[in-house]
Amino acid sequence: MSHASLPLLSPRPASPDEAPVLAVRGLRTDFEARTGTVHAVRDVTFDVRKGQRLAIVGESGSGKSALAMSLVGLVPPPGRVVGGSISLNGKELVGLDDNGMSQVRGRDIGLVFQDPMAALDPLRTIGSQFVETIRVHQDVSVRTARKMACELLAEVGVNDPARRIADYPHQYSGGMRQRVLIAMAIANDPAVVIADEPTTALDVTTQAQVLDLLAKICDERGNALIMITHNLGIVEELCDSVNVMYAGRFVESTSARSLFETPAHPYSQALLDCVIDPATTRRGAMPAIPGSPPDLSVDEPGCPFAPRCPIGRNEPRCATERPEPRTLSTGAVVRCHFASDITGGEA
Amino acid sequence: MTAVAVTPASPARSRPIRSFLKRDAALTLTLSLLAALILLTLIGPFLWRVAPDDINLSAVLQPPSVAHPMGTDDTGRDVLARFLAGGRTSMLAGLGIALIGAVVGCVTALLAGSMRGWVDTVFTWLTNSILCFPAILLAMAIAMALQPGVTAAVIGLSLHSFPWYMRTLRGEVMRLYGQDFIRSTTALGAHPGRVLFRHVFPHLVPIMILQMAAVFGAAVLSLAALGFLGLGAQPPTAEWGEMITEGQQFFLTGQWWIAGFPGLGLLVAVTLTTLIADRAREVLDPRGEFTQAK
Amino acid sequence: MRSARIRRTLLKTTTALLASVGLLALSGCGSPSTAGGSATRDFTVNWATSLTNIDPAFVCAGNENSFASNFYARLVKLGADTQADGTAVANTDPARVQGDLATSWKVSPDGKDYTFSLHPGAKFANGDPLDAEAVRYSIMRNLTIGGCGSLGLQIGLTDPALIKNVVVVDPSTVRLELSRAYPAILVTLAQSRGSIYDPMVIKQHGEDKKGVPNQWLASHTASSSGPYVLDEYVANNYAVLKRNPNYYGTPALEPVVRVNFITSIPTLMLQARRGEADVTLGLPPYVVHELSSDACCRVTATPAFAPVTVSMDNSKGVTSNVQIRQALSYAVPYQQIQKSVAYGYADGYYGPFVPGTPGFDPQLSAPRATDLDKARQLVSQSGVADPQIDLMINPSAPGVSTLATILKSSWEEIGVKVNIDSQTPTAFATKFNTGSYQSALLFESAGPVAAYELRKKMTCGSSFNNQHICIPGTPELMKDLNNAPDLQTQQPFINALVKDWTDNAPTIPLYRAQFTAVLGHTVKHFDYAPSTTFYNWGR
Amino acid sequence: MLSTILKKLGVSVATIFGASLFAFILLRKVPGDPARAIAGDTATPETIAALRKSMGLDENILVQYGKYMESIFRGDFGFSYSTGTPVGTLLSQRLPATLELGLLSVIIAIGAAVLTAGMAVYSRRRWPDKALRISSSLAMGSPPFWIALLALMVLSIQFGIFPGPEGRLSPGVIKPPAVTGLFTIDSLLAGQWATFGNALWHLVLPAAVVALGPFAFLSRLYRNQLRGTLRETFVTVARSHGLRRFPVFNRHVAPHGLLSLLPAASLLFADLLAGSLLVEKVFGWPGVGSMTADAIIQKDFAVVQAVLLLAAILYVVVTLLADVLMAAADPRTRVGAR
Amino acid sequence: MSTAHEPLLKVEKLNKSYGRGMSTKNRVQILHDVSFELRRGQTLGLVGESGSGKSTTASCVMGLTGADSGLIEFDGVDLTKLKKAEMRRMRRRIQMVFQDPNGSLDPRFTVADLVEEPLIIHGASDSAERSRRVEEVLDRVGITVKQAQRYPFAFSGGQRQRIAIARALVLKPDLVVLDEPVSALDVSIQAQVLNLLSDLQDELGLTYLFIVHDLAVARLMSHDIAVMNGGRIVEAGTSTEVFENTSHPYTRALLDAVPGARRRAKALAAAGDGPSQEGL
Repeated sequence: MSHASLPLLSPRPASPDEAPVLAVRGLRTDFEARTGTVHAVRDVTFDVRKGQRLAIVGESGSGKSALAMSLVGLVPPPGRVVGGSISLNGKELVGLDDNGMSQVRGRDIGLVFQDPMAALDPLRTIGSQFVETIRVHQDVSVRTARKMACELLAEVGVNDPARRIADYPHQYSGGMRQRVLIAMAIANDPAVVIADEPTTALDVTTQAQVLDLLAKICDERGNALIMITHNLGIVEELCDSVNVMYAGRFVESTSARSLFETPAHPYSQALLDCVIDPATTRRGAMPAIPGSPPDLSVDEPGCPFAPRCPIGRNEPRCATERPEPRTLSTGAVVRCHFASDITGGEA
Repeated sequence: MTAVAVTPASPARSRPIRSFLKRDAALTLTLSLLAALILLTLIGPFLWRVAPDDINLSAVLQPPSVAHPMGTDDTGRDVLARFLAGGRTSMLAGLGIALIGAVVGCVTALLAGSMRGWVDTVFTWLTNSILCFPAILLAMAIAMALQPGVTAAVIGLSLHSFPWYMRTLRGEVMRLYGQDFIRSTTALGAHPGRVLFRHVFPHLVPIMILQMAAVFGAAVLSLAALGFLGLGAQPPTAEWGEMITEGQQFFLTGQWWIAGFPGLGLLVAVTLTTLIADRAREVLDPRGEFTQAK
Repeated sequence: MRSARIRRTLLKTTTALLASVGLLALSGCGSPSTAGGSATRDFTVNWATSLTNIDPAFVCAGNENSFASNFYARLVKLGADTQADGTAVANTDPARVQGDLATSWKVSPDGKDYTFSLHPGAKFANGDPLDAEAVRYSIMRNLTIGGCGSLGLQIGLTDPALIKNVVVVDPSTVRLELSRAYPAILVTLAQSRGSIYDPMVIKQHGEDKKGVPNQWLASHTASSSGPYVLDEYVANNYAVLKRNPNYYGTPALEPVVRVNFITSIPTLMLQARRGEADVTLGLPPYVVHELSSDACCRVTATPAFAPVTVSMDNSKGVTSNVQIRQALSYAVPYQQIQKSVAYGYADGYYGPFVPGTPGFDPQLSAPRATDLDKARQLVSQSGVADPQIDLMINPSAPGVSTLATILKSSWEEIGVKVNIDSQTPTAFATKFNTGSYQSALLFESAGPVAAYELRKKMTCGSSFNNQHICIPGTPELMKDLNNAPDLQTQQPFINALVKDWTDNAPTIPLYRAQFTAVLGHTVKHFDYAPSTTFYNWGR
Repeated sequence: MLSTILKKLGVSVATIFGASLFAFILLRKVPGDPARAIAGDTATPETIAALRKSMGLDENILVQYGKYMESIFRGDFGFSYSTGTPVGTLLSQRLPATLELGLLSVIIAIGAAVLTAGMAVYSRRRWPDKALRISSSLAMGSPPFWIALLALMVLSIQFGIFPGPEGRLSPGVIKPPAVTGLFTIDSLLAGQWATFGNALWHLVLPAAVVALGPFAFLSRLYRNQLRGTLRETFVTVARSHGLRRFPVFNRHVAPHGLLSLLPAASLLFADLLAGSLLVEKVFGWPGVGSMTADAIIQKDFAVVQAVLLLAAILYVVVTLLADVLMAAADPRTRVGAR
Repeated sequence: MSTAHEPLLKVEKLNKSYGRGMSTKNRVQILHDVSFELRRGQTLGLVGESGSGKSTTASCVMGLTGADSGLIEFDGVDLTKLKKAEMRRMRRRIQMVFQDPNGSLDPRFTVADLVEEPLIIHGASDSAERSRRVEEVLDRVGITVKQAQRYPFAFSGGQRQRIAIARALVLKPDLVVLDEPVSALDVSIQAQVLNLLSDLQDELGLTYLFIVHDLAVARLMSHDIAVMNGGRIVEAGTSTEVFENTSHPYTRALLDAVPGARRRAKALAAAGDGPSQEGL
C-alpha cells in the first residue's frame, strides 16, 4: 500500500474534549417504494466538531445523499427518517416539525448541492434569491441584506458583485454559480456546512478552485464541513476525517491520514486501489472490485460487501453474521469481522 | 442520490402494460367501465330489441318505466334504444377519428421527422395552417362544404386531429433521432428504413395510444357538439348530440330524460377516457412530455 | 416577523381572487330585483325567427314581409273581422279592401285602370314628400327587381304582365293601368309587396344595380312611410321600432316596440313564462300547447295561410307514378299528426290551397282519411317494385324531424322505403327551387289568392312549378281561369282545377298550420293579417 | 431576440396565408348556389345570373381569392346574405359580447385552475389532489352545451339564482353608453352600478360554463407543472436555506408553473370562439359564436369565411404574443448569457 | 507497441461548424483543422473537457455527422467521399461504444436481439450461426445466455456497458470508437469495464479511438494521447511524452486540477520517490 500522502497543510485537528456541534446516533432513513422499502440510511452514527472537516465517501446508491438530506429534514417523499437522533448543539432535530426545521436550515446547517446549474431559480436574479436567503433568518432590511450579499459574493470571488448581483443565474458560469451557492449557504453563518458532491458537475479545472474556496471559507469562519463525495482525491486534499459508506452504513470511520495509510475495511482498501493518478499510472490492467453494489431494499443478515470482498467471499461468517462496529488501534471504527487481519493490529 | 434507487432507473414506458393493470385497481376499474360502455353500445341493440326509429304516437313523452327504462320522446320512440344506437354512432365515429388521425399523423410525422428539409417545412406549414382553426369550427366548415352528417363530421374532425398527432410524433421522431440508441444503430450501419421501422416506430406506439385516448374523448364531444348544432348526425340517425338537441325543448317542460341520458352518456364516456389517458400517461409517459391540449 | 411576512404574501395572493369572487356573489344577489318590472319595459315581441333581408320588394318569406310591413305605407289595407277571443283577423276579400295612403280610388268602367287619390300632405319620416312619384317608383321597383315581389304583386300573371304601367297624374293622384280587369289586385296592393319607399333614400344608398337589389336596404328601411320607424336593427338579434312622428294615419298603439329575434325555444318559453315578453311569435306547437295551460299567458290562434306539405317531383322517379303518390297520401296518419305534431293548432284539408282562401270549397278539399289498405292496394297496382323515395327535409325548422320520422314510419308500413335526406336551409331551398329533389317536407307560406296559388303550382312548365305538375287538360282550364276577371267567374275553373289536383295527388298537404301567438296578460289589442304588423298591438 | 420574433412573424404570416387559402377554397366548394339562396324561390334566371356576376362567383377561384384578400385589407369582409348586413357590421355588433364572455371565462378558468391546482399540490394530503383529478376529468368530459342546459334548468329555472337565457342584460335594462362594447366595463365607466351588476349577473353562468373545459385542461397542466417544479433542485436548495414551504411555493414554484401556463392559456383564448359557439346559442348570448352557428346552417359563407379567418388570425396572433411574452418573462431568453 | 504499424485511421485538417445560414457570423466553429493518426492495434486517447470538440470528432469519424472539410482516411479509404450505402457497409469495420449505456441500448429489444442486430444488418443469414456468435461474444463480456433474454433495464450500468461493447464487437470490427465509455459508471465498476476493454484489445487486435475527459483513465488505456481544447488539438504524442514532459499549459492545468494530484505531486517532489503500481 503505497499511497504516500504527506499533508503539507495540516487540517485543524478535531479536539475530542470539545462538545460535538452535531451528534448523529443510529440514524435510519427509509424510502417506501412500490417494490418494497428501501433502507437508504441504516444505523448511522457520527459526531461533527467545530472546525472539523468530515468526509462521507461512497459510491452512488450507498445512501450518502439520503444521509445529507436526512440531516436537514429534506428527504424527498416517499422517504423519511424512521429512527435515530440528530442533535445539533444539544437540540434534537429528529421529530422536529417543518417550522422548527426551517429555523435550523440555513442558520445552523448550510447545504451546498451537486448541480449548480439547477440549484438556482432561473427566473429570479441572484440578488433577490440571496436577499431572500439572508432575510429568512436575519431581521434586516432589503438594502442591508443586499449589502451583505455583495460582501459575501466578493468574498467567494465574484468580481464586481454590486453589478452582478442583478444578473440572472444563467448569466453565471457553472463554477461561478457554485461560488454563489457556497456564499448563500454560509450567509447565515451556520455551524455546519454540508457539501454534497459540490464539484462533480464542474469541469476539472474549475473543480479545484471551488474546493479551495470551500476549504478557505470554512477555515476562516470555523464552520464544520461535511463533505459528501465519491472522490477520494478530494478527501485526501480537504478532509481530516472520513466515513466510508457502503449499503447505507458507515463501514469505516477514521482519520483521513489513517484511511490513506492503513485502510482497515476491505472496501476502503478496494476503493483506494481504484484511484489512479494520471501522473504516475501506466498503461495496463488495474485492480477492480468485482460484482455490483447490493440492492438496498433487502437487508441480508451478513456483511453486504461480502459477495465482492476478497476475504468475505470465502468466509461463511461474512454471509451470515453482520459485523458490528469495532474500534481498531488506529482509532478507526470498522464494520468488518476481519479488519484486524489486514492491518495486523486490534485495539 | 438514493432517490434514484426508488424511481426505476430504466425508461418506465418499456414495462409491459399487463403488470400495471394487475397492480392498478383504479385503472382496471375505469378501463373495464369504459369497455362495458362501449360493449353495451355495440351489442346493446341485440339485448334491447326495440328499434330506435320505431315511433309510437300513442306513447309520447313517457317518463322512464319498466317498458321504457329511459322513457320515450315526442314521437314515442324508446329513448334507451336511441341511447344505445346513438352511443354506437358516437363510439364508432370517435374510434374512426382517432384511428384515421393516428395513421395519417404517424405517416406524416415519420416522413417529416426523418426526411426533414422541405418535406418537414411543407408538412409543418400545412399542419400549422390547419391547427389555427378551432376543431369544431373546421369540422363545421367541412360539414357545410359537404353534406352535413356523420361522414362529414368524421372527415372534419380527423382533418383536425392528425396535425396533433403529427406535431407530437414529429417532435418525438426528432428526439429519437438524437438519442444514442438510434445513433448507435445508425453507427452499426443499419439502413435508414430499418432504423425508422424497427427502432423509431415502436417508440411512437405508446404516445400514439395516449394521443388516441385524448383524441377519442375530444372527438366524441366534438361530434356531439356538431350534432347539437345540427351539423353532425342528421335525424333520424340517433346520435347523442343530436338527441340532446331534440330533447332540449323538453328539458324545460320537465321531460328531462330525452336530453338527460345522452348527456350523461357523453359525460361518462369522455370522463372515463380522460381518467384512463391520465393514468396511462403516468405509466407510459412519466415525464409528461406529451401532455396534449384538447 | 417571518410568519407575518408569510401571512402578508398569503393575503396578497388570495385577496385579489377573493375580491373578484365576492364581487360576483354580490352582483348575483343584488341583481334579481332589477329584472322584471314590466310596467316600465318597452312593448316586447319575442319572435322565433331570423330575418335574412327586410327589403319588401325582394324577400319572399312571410316573416320578413311581416316585419317590413311595419315601416311602409300601402295604398290600401285589408278589412278585418274580430274573432271570439278579441283578436282582429284580416279578411282577404277584395270587396272589403279599405283605403290607407289612398283616401279613395276610382275604377274605370272596363276595370283596367285604378286611380288613387293620396292622403294630402303625407310625408316620409325624414320629411320627404310621400307623393304619387314615390308610389310609382315603389311599385315599378317591385315589378322590375326580379325577386318575389314582382310575381306576388301581379298575382302570378306575368305573361302578359298584369300591371302595365303606373302613371303619376299629379302629386296626389296616381293611376295603375292593368292589362286586364282584375279586382284581386287590391288584395296584393295591401300586402307588403305594395309598400311605398322613399326613392331619394334608395338613390342616396346606391340605387339598385341592374338586377341586383340594393344591399343597404337588406338591413335598413328607405325612410319610413308607415306607423313605425326602424330605430335600431341588429340582424338576428333585436330591433327597436319607434313611432313615426310624420305618419299620416292613426299612430301606432305603442310608442316603442322591441322585437327580439330568438331562435332558442327554451329562451322564448322561459321569457314568456316570466312575463318578459308581451307577445311571443313562432313557437312550435308543443310549446304553445304547454303555455296554453300556464297562468302566465294567453294563447291566440287564428287561421293562417301556412300549409304544411310533402312536395313531390311529379315528372321523375317513383313519385311520377300517380298511384304511388295517391298511396302515400292515403298512408299519412293525418289525425295523429295534427294531434301530436301540431297539438291541435292545425286544420285538415286536401287541396291545392288552404281553407280561408277566397274560393276554397270545403266539399272539394275535404281532408283525406287515412286508409292503409287502400294505400297498399295502390302500391301494388302501381307496378313499382320495392318503391323507395328520398324525403328531403330541413331539420333546422322545429317539428320537421318529428314529422319526417312519422312519415317515414307510416310509409314504410305500406312498403315504401323512405330515405330521409337532411339539408341545410340554403341547400334545401336551392334543391327545391331548381326542382332537383324527389320529395320534400315543406312549411310554406301561401298567398291569399286562390288563382295565384293555382297558377304558381299547376302551370305546366312554369319555372315556379317546383313540383313539375302537369295534369292533362289543365292548360286549357288555366287559360280560362286567367281570363276570368273576378272570383265569381273564376270559381268553376278553380273547382275543376281543384278536382284535377285532388285526383292526381301531386302534393300531400298534411295540414294547415294555425298562426299562434302567446300573449302576456297586459296585452289588450292584438290582430293578425297575412303580413302581420305590430302597430295595432298594445297594452 | 428580435430576429427570433421576426422569424416567428414570418411563420405566422405563412400560416395565416395557408389558413385563409384553405378556408377560401373549402367554402367555395359549398354546394348550393348562394345567389339563388339570396334571390329566393321565385327569382328569374336573369336575376340569379346578374347576382352571381355581382358577387364575383363566375370568376376563377384564385382570382376570387385575390379579390377577397384585397377587400379584407380594405376592411370589407363581404356581405352576409342571411342577415342582410355587411359582415364587418355584424362582427362589430357581436364581437364585444363574445369578447366579454371570453375574457371573464379566461379569468375564471385561470383563476380556478391556479387556485385549485395550487392547493392540491401544496397540500400534503392526498385527497385534494384526488378531488382535483376527478373534478377536472369530469369537467373535461362534460359536453358544454349539455352542462349549459343543466345549469339553466337548475340554477336559473328551478332556483332562479341566475337569469334566464336572455342575453347580456335583463329586458328593460338600458345598455350602457358604448365605449369598449363590454357592458361591464362600459357601465363602470359610466358609473351605472345597477347595470354593471345586471351585466355581470348575466355573464357569470355562461362564462362559467365556457370556462369549464379550459379550467380542466389548465388545472391538470398547472398541477403537473407544479409537481415537476417541486422536484427541481432549486426548490430543495431554497428549502435548505431555511425558507418555509409556503414562501418557496409562492415565490419559486408557482412562477414557474404560471410561466408554462402562458402558452396553454393563450391557446385556450384562441379557442374561445369554439367554446362560445356552443354555449352562446343555449344562453341566447348575442355573440360571434351564435352568429357563426346560424351562418353555417344558412350556408352564409361570407360570415363563415370571416369567422374562420378571424379565428386563424386570433390563434396566430395570440400564440405569437404568448411566445413574445414568454420570452420577455423568462430571463433566460430575455437576457443573454455572459 | 511498435510504431512500424500502418496507420489504420488518418484524420487530416478536419473542420466542422454548426449554425444556421450561410453567414459566418451565426456559425460556431466546433473543430479547427483537427489532425491525428491512429495505428492499427493501438489506442489513441482523445482528451479534453466538455465542449472541447472531442465528441464531435468521434461523430465525424463515425460518419454520424458530416464534416465541413478535411480528410478521414480509414484503411486507405477516404470516408468523407463514400456514398451512403458504401459507408453503411464500411461501418461493419468501424464500431462505436457510447457514453451512456442507458441511452444507447433500445429499451424495446432484448439483450440477445440487440447483440444479434449488427449481424442481421450486415447480412449474416444463418440464424444458428448468428446465435452462436451472439452467445460467444456475450459470454466474453460476462453475460449469460439466460440473462440475454431480458431487457436492458434489468441490468446494472456496468452490465449494460458490457452489452454495448458486445454489440460493437460482434461484427469483429477493426476500429472501435469509445466515447467516454466509463464516465457514467461508478469508480468500482469503471475498472471492470476498462479491464475488459484492454483484454479485448489484446485478444482481438482491436484499434481504439478513446474519447475521455479523465486523464487517469486516458493514461491507463492509451498508447498515444491527443489533448483537445476549443476544437483544436493542442498537444499530441505518446502517453509518456504527454504526461511526463507536458509542454502545453492547458495540459498542465488539466493535470494539476486532478484532486489530490497537487499535494501528491508536491509530496513526491519532497520524497523524491515515485510510488509504483506493481505493488498492487
